[in-house]
Amino acid sequence: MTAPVVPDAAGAATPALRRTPLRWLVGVDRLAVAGAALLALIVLAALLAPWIAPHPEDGGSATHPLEALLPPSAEHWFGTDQVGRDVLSRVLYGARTSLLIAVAVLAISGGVGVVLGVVAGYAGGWVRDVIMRVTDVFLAFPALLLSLALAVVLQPSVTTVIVAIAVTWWPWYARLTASVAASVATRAFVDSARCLGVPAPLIVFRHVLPNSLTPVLVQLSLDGGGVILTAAALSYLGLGAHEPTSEWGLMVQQGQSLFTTNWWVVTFPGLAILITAFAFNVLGEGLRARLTR
Amino acid sequence: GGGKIRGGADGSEGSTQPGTSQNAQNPSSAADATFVYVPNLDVVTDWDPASSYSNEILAMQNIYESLTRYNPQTKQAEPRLATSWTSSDDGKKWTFTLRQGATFHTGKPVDAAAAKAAIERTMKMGAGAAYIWDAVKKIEAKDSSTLKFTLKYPTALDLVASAGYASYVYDTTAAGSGDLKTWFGEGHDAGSGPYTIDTWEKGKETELTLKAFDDYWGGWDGPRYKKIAYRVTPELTTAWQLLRGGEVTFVARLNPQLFAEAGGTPTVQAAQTPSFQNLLTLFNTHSGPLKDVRLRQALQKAIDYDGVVAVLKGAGAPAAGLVPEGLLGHNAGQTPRQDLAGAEALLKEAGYGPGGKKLELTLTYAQGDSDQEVLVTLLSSTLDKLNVKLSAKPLQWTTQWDQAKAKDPAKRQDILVMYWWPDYADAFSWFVNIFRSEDPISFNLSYLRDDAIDKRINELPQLTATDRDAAEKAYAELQNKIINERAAVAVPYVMNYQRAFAKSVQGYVDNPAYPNVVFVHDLKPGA
Amino acid sequence: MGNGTLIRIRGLVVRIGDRVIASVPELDVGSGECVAIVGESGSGKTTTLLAALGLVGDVSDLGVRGVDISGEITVCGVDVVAAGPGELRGIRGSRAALVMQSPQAALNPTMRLGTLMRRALARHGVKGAAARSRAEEAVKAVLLDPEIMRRYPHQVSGGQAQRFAIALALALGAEIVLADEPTSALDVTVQAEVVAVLRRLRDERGLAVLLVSHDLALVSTIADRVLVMRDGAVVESGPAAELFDRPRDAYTRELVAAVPALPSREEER
Amino acid sequence: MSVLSADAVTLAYGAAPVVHEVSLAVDEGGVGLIGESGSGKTTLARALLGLLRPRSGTIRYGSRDLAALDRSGRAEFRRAVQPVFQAEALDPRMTAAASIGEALTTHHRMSRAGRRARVAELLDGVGLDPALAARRPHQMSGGQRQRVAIARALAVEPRLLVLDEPTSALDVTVQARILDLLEGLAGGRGLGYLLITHNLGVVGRLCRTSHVLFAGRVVESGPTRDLLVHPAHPYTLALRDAVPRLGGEPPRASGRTEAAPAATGCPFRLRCPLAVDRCRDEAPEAREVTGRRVACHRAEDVLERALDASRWRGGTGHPAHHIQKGH
Amino acid sequence: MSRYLIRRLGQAALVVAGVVTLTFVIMRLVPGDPAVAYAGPRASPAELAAARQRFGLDDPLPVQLWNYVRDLVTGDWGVSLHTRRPVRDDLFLAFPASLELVAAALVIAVAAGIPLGVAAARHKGRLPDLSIRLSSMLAVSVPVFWMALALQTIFSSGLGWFPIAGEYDTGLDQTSPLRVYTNITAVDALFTGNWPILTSTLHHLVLPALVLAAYPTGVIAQMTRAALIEESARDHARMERALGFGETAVLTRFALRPALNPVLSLIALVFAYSIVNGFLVEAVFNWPGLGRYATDSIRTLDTPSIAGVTLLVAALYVLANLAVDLLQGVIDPRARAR
Ligand SMILES: Nc1ncnc2c1ncn2[C@@H]1O[C@H](COP(=O)(O)OP(=O)(O)OP(=O)(O)O)[C@@H](O)[C@H]1O
Ligand SMILES: Nc1ncnc2c1ncn2[C@@H]1O[C@H](COP(=O)(O)OP(=O)(O)OP(=O)(O)O)[C@@H](O)[C@H]1O
Ligand SMILES: [Mg+2]
Ligand SMILES: [Mg+2]
Repeated sequence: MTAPVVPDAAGAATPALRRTPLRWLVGVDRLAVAGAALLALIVLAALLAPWIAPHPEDGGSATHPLEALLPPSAEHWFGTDQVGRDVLSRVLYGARTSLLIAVAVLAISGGVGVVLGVVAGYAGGWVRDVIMRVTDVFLAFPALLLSLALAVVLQPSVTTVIVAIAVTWWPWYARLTASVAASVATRAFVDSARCLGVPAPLIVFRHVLPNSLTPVLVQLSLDGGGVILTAAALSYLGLGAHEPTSEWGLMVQQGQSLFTTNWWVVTFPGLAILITAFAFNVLGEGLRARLTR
Repeated sequence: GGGKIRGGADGSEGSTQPGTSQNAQNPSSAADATFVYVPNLDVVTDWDPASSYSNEILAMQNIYESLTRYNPQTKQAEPRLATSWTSSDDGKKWTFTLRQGATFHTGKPVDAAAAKAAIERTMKMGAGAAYIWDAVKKIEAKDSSTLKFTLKYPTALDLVASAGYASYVYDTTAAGSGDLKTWFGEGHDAGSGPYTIDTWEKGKETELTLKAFDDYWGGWDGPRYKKIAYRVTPELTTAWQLLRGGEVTFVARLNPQLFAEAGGTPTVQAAQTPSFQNLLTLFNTHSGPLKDVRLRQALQKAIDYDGVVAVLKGAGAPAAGLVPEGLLGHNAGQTPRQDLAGAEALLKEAGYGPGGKKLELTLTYAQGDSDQEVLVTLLSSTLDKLNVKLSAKPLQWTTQWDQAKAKDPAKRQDILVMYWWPDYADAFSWFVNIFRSEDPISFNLSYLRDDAIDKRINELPQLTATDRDAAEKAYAELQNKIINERAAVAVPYVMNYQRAFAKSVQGYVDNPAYPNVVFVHDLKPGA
Repeated sequence: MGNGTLIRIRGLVVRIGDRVIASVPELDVGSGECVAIVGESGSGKTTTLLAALGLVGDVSDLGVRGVDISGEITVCGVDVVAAGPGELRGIRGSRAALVMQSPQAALNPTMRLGTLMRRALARHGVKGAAARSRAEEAVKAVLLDPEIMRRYPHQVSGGQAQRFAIALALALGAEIVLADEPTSALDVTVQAEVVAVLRRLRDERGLAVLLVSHDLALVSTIADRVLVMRDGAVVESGPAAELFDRPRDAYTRELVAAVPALPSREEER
Repeated sequence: MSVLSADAVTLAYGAAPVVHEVSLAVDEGGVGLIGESGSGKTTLARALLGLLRPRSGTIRYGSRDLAALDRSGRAEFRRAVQPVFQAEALDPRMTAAASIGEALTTHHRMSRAGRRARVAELLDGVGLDPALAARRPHQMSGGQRQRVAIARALAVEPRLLVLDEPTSALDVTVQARILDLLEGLAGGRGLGYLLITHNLGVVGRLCRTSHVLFAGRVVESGPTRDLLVHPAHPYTLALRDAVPRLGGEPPRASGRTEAAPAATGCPFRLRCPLAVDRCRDEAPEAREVTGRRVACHRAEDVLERALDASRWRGGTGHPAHHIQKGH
Repeated sequence: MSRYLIRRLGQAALVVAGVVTLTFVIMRLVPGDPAVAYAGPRASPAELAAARQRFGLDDPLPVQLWNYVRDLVTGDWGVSLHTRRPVRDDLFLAFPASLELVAAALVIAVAAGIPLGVAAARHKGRLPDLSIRLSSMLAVSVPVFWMALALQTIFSSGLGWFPIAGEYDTGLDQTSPLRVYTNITAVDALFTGNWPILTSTLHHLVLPALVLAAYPTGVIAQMTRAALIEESARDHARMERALGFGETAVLTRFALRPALNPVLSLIALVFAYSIVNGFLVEAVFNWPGLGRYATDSIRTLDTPSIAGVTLLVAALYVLANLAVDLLQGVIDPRARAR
């Protein structure tokens, strides 16, 4: 990212702050660091799930009907679920699904949105009008509802979740990119490239795109949490991941009627969703504070 | 002016002004005399007793009456609007004697002519479960209390007349010159049962309330519930919390854990009853890998019957054959067991199993049904160990069904999981619908085609109507053929109803022939 | 400190972190005086000016932390460095007023000019009819139609906005205006008008002006004394006429030389 | 024949035209375009660069209509005419070398080494240390950035530069150096340039002829010196009088400077001290007055006043000395 | 202004048209034949054909689309397959309760979010700011269905402070029947002076509204803070400080209003989002709103109802945005000038 010529003033603390132990938490980019660290931890847990999960087979298709719904214990830190699987192991494996969904959705919708957006923003005129009206339509569609409808059409699976959310998500990036790109397109260096005779596609991807990306990146990291929540909501409504996939939303859905009797089944995956979404949000907020100056 | 009173039965203004409303005479006791029933789905979609074929049975059975009612203890129909009946030896002529003194809510007496008119209207409309009357050729009202049926082929008409749907006797003249269906649709009723519609407001939490019909032939002596309210609550946990909090009287469905909690709660009673609904795992006998009977048998053996029942913790009971207990044809002692060694041997024989080819199977089941999900989860876990890859897809029923009926057999699933329950208390329903050859396919989703089986199935009605012992034997033989020889199906469990209700409710008996129905007039509100 | 001295700076050093961004050994502005600070971009002109109002390092400075101010700043008798926020607010506006570079951006976009004026007057204890007449008088003094107070910032031109900012200072009774490049966003013809207003107010009412500008020619026409800054330090200071005629510092010389000259008839001859 | 010329060009963004029927031509040597903010200078420049299509009128490259150029003609035009903008002419994400390199490779293939050498050469040509090649814009000073932008424009060896306020964002001392550079380049290479500015001193120094734009119309054009010494249009006069002079009198305020251009008659009349009824009723046509074209009914009177005023004013123009070259 | 309004309305109409088309396409893509679903499992071929006829399924697609649009315009939103009633009537019954819940949630969100954002901006970089930021990020991250269950278990079942579920005490239907005008219970109760139902409804509203308010409160607080900080770094804020206003005055009396613009657009977005998010809350609290209807429609693949819900929410989104645009004109004179 660009560093201003001016030495970064944010690093230094005011005299009042210098003395407080909170200082390390307060700086804006510390927030980004904290979010990134938390997220890294989650990613690590996801990657290492087969090795750190106490019962790795439970993350897959294993079942132990006779050990169903055991409360948390030394053997099962998070207890066991309806068919006797170790909840901790499934939560760890669930991180894989959730992160996969988040990354895939952000990549697809970000990719599509940014490309369309940058084209709309640079081209302007009717091209922009057409693209923007289409995004308007998709934006007007309630995201969860469109995802629901699509999930119904495509039949439930992790892939469906990814496609369905991506379909509702790209217009945000298209819009954001279009508005940024439109202003980038009026900047002198773009005109200057045009005057050199650089072909339009090259201008778009060499000059406009890289210079429009920062706010999109921020938005992407902020949205990570939203995607995970939406995916969880879809699975919760029975339209997302299904057995035997470990997925947090599905786990909450399956465990929800057990909340009063076997709280651990629903509490831990719920917390996992909360913490992961939180990590994305903290990261995004930190990046926003840092980059949109 | 303007506006509409919420709670007004017909929506017209002023019909239930405070002070003039029926419950105003005794407001203090109104609360304890109201039976609050918690269903998890909307109650009413169709108010027409001829075509009603859905969740409104909960209310309909308290508003309308049929000629007979099924008693699962005796496995026989017993009197309701008809006090007695006889059938000819060939089972093709049935004569019912009607109760004296019963009147419709419209004030008209219930007589043979009215019953004939009602049943004929139902048959003529042919909607919903009207097919149950298919055998009827002719109905005659001999006199005001004698109703005579002539059938095209022998059928146990007393059982048909006890059906939960399409069997109601109602006043076909209720709407006068107006269109009866429309009149029903506005929330009117023309039954003869103990309750009549008080208020109905679609989409509200308390969707429906019924009030006592004062002239009910059964009378209102002693303490009885004078009102019924249906309070729709989809979330089990919420429903349970409402019950525990004393806000409702009866919760139709709980999960095993909540049910266990209900058992330990002093203000609440819990009752568990086997239902007539069992889970079928239908194997594709027609195409795909499961054409090989050995594989189907291997799958039957691979199912962890005990595991499933254990996990269901009472929500399901071990099944014995296709016919649930309480119905003619139930075959005790046929309870299946998991046999992994046997399954492995059969797989090996067919060239699959551990060390052999990988067997890949597709399975569809109902989305959002946690019990089916348990079965599928356990099954795929077991099959994994047997080198069988099960890709299980939860689908909405229509989708699942569409796919199962696909013209192209290659598009059909290998295994289909679904529930079945009869429209009236007769095991025939399983056989005629699911295992008799069909073209095009409707419910024969194992695609079984076997002339011998078809022939035996076709004989069942007459046997049931005339010779119950022979019928019993025929059922046993057929189940053996379908399950053991052809291995078209496995039956992992029969659903149990797990109800919880207020301690004060006295005299509750579950009647699985009328799923989820509470016959409120039969109950007594206690202290 | 003389009675007429409105701003007195001695040994001011402003640091961000370890970097000195402005250091002014000595600066005085007396009433009726116009003192200008010139210098290249980033030389610390704005910083010096804001320091006088205690506005360096406030929230408005995009995330600036660790601003360290040492030295002595006295504005209208208040020790700015030591003063508490309440005391500072007491002099801001009512005694020392600010006029900024970008005319419209310095006015709240959602507020009619009159509303801003009314609130500012109320803030300093002037309300009701008194406020109205003061406002009207001030607006007229800067050659604006009082009708302008009904408009929003985006409905007035740059020169009008700048003059309104000056009118705000007048209405509040400010004795000194601190103007940070008040005309550099304006066209020359408009600039001439704003400058003319400032001059007139100085002549007629003894309004003092601390002017920051990079336009040497402009400064030379109105300033009594000039400070030349470069890289955070004052390289030369003195009476305007002397400084422009005999620049001592090399940088000042370069500055003077760089002023483009218009051809004139004299040359033509 | 002029390298680049506009013939009765009208330009608009929305419905209302921003530039009305402007004609001008740029050859070798400098042409100035002066006007207040919003008068349409940049708009015109963009049209001349082929970035904006005229609503009416034609822009010619040599004798060919810009709008009708074919592919190769367009490429040729792109090489021949290059802009230098006020600010941000460089992609903030590219190093100086990449920016200049882009210009080098857009029209020709070039080896990596050849490109590096040429970049160094070009940087040297604008008085910069070739070590700067690796820097991004934010790591350079404003003057350095502007020099890199000029080097980039020169990379395609154009015949003509369109300079849109190339120095307004710079400090006066830096500005002086850049102007020196441009002057040198123009002289040395026979480059033509159109210089857009609101700084009268700058055109006075660099341009032989100038056009004064008011509200999208050329109100006066002719030799720069004549324009500035004795303007024939009241707007040019106001401009000249408003410029502060080092050590001179304070600039004179003309009053009513905020008035919007008039919609009918002479657009300047609301600000014009000499306006008469005719100015309200009849829009002045451009006409020839003592060696220049002026669109004013009272050009002669203005001329007289201007001569008067400058005599009376007796301003001291400092000759431009002490100016150092390079860095 | 009016030209702008007309253009804006035209745009909105275009968007609605797009939504309708898209809805239609999705409806046609949904597996399962609506005619079969409508006619029932044992329908005869003749009945099926009649149902197909009824739904116009035999017409070519463009004709179907045209008919669909025509029906929509004339107020015929089709017949629900699972309730067998006109979708429009169903929506009219279910939606007001949802609106009540969402409105309550948004009122809470605005009432809490904006002051929190102001407080955070006021103490930027210090402990209050940090805690407000972190808690609003938490609020934004919490899965709503999970929070609903947790709060219900703690505050209703456990502590008994709030009713477990429902919109008001159902017994009140008998003792003080409600005269219905808008179908929004709280509003009707308020205007007919039905205090028992009003207080009961408000009491029932607390928990679900709080749960639903979590997300909007978080985003509004964050956005308010960010916009305020941005606004307070602008030149005009420096000017206001230089006029002698204190930091709090600058934030609340000057910066807040221009900062409210992005917050307003956000509220429009959040409004539509909350309606759908509310479905999950409604399920837990048994709120008789659109949620149950929507989930039932999806469960039963009831295409006309799904389409109805989708169109309704989309239309609301468009309306909310339109309203915000107009409101922005009131708040920000620059927008009015457009
Ligand atoms: N908020 C800030 N954070 C970091 N550095 C700053 C900040 N404000 C000013 N500076 C630095 O302080 C120095 C002096 O800045 P100042 O704004 O006073 O210069 P100036 O003379 O007013 O320049 P200009 O003519 O460009 O307005 C510059 O180097 C600038 O980079
Ligand atoms: N992209 C655009 N869309 C609409 N109007 C524009 C656009 N760019 C400029 N204008 C308008 O066109 C007119 C002329 O603008 P232009 O930028 O050409 O002026 P200029 O003479 O270059 O001014 P400046 O000295 O401020 O750069 C102005 O009124 C401006 O508001
Ligand atoms: Mg400055
Ligand atoms: Mg310009």
